[in-house]
Amino acid sequence: MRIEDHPILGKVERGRKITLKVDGEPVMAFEGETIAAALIASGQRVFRYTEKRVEPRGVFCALGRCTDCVMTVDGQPNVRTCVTPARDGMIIQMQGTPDQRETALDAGEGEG
Amino acid sequence: MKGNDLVICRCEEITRADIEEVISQGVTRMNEVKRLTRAGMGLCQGKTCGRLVAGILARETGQSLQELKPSTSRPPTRVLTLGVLAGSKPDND
Amino acid sequence: MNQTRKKEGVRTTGIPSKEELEASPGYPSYEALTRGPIVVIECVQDIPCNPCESICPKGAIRVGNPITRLPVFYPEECDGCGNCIPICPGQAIFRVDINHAEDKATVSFPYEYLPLPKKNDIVQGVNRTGEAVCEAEVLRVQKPRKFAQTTVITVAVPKELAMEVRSIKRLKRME
Amino acid sequence: MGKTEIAVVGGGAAGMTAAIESARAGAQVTIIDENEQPGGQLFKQIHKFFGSGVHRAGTRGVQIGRDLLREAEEAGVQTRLNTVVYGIFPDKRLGLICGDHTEELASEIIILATGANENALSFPGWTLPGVMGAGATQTLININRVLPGRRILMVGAGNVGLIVSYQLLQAGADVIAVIEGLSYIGGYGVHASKIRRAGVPILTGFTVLRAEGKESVERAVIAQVDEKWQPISGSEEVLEVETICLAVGLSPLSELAWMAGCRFSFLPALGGWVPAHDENMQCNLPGIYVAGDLAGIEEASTAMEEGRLAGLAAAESLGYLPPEEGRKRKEELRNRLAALRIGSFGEGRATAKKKLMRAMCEK
Repeated sequence: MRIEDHPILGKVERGRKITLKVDGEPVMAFEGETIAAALIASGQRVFRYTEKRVEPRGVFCALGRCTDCVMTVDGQPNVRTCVTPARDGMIIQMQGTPDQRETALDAGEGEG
Repeated sequence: MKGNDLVICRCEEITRADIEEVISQGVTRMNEVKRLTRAGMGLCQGKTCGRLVAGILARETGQSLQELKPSTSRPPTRVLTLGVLAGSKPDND
Repeated sequence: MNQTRKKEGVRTTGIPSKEELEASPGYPSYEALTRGPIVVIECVQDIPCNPCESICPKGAIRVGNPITRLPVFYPEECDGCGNCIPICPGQAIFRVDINHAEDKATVSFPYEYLPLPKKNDIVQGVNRTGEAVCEAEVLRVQKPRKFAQTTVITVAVPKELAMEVRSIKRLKRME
Repeated sequence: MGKTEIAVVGGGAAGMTAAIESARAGAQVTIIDENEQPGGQLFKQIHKFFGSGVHRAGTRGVQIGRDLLREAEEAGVQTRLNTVVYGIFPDKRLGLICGDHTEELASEIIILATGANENALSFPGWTLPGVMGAGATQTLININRVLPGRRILMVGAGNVGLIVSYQLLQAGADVIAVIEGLSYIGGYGVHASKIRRAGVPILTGFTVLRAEGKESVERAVIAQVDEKWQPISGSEEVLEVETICLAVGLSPLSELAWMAGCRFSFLPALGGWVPAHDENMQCNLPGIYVAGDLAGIEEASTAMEEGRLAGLAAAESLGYLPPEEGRKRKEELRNRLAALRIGSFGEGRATAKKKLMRAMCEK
């Protein structure tokens, strides 16, 4: 949900429209806004799942401190999406999803 | 969800029960809680849970918050990747 | 949601009580209200703040030293410019004219939401708890540039609600 | 290794004003800020500030932020953005992370203006997406221009909770309620009146019991608390909200000050552990100054005056100000600070600040 007009800040000025690829799906974003802002605007609330308890997490501090919103961006894990500007064509993946874990687990069992 | 299953350190997923357990073993200082449970050792370096841990420690041990100095701050204040450290003397070639 | 415990006053409800308002030197007496349009200052706490005093070209609002003193209003000095309404960071200054028409009074208040109502719109007047208490006709929508996006809206309301209506129900955003 | 006369860590309200004053006096000043833009939290403060003319009362924080950026540029302040100070070492050397490498910056004086961190509140479901800091919400709505949810529960009725609630309404959200564990509203009554007028209930003596939802917040369960902060059974209420904002106070962001070896005092009125400082904002370690929320949680207006004081005192100690002028201007700034620390909302902070200064003399 984007805030287009604002009683104090006026109409928003945004960069050009770009496309991110988030877990395989295209997500529209504006150049210069943070990855987290684009994801929230697209309705996404879960940004990752935790390692031990496999619990969902989302944006918590929005300042780059708490690291709850980290995702894998262009292959680099643990990128703080709340302070990282979106760029056209970025490939963004959620970390620790239940699916990924099952796959990892299956692979592990296969080896054992 | 029971109170003691409550996550306190969001990064390392350390629960209230984990913290209470080390306190029951005689821990009284913030540094010890951190070292023994890993609460505050995650990516955020205790910025979110530090005060919550201090609150639990104070309640469980009867200390005042004033007696509980935060766990020792050491560099780096942010998580550094080894790549960044390796790049500490940027070469120009 | 019911507030089960009986509470009064700005510290517990967020709304100044009648006693707090009447004890405040910027809040006019009934007699002063009947004399004509008047500024109503609903500032009841000792906050360090005095832009109302600085902005008034006539010296009709005085805070003095220290700046935590409550503003005192001198109606005889006021020329009705209304600059104090949008400058107040607490949005606690209003203007009331109970002699607007036989059965109508006007209330002017600061407003910082979108969309803005338009002149002649019929909207709902709300009291200090946000409850809609009457229909209100929008008489003026002023957006003075120097007050950085704070609009001052003037509505006509039933005379008996002149000291109750303090804003209007927010209008639905068109999206 | 880079060099500067005065290194200012943090480019928010306090850091910017400190840098401006030092640079205007003639010192070589470098601000180091971890963000893409300087200004700290000022750009999300879209409300009008309190105080008097000298504190720029009646002006919105965002406008003050723009003005400070311009003043800093005019004064010749160097600004290093996207740069994290990861450590503070002997001889006033700072360890910096700039992108993909680290660097050291040597300075004669360090002014720490690292600001604050939002306090958390833990309850079942508090890790669910949709629970976030009030400051986080403010960043999302006023900087990023996105709404984290339509229906909001605000936890905490201090100034931050009240102001962010108002700003959520301005952004087009509905604040279902503001709840406050204390039996009274801690923030300014006028901020509370604004949102009450907009139809937002403020429930004092209430806490959040839990957040519920499968993958993210779908509802909150709140309850009344007794004098011992224990929930009163039977008082539970379910609120259909998708976002829960935590406005339960701030703490000084003090890691670098601890690392430097500053002496600290525990003062709840100033947000917890605060580095002791003298009336020039200098710590027990010569050449290390603090200002703003790090030196005690207050308002942005106090942070700016403290920044100016620290910047001026730092420049003076390097010989950039004639003693008489320095004394006069510092006195003026101290008076401006004192004016913001009076009345029932300010006295506690004024007393705590005095204790902090006394702590400088203790062995």
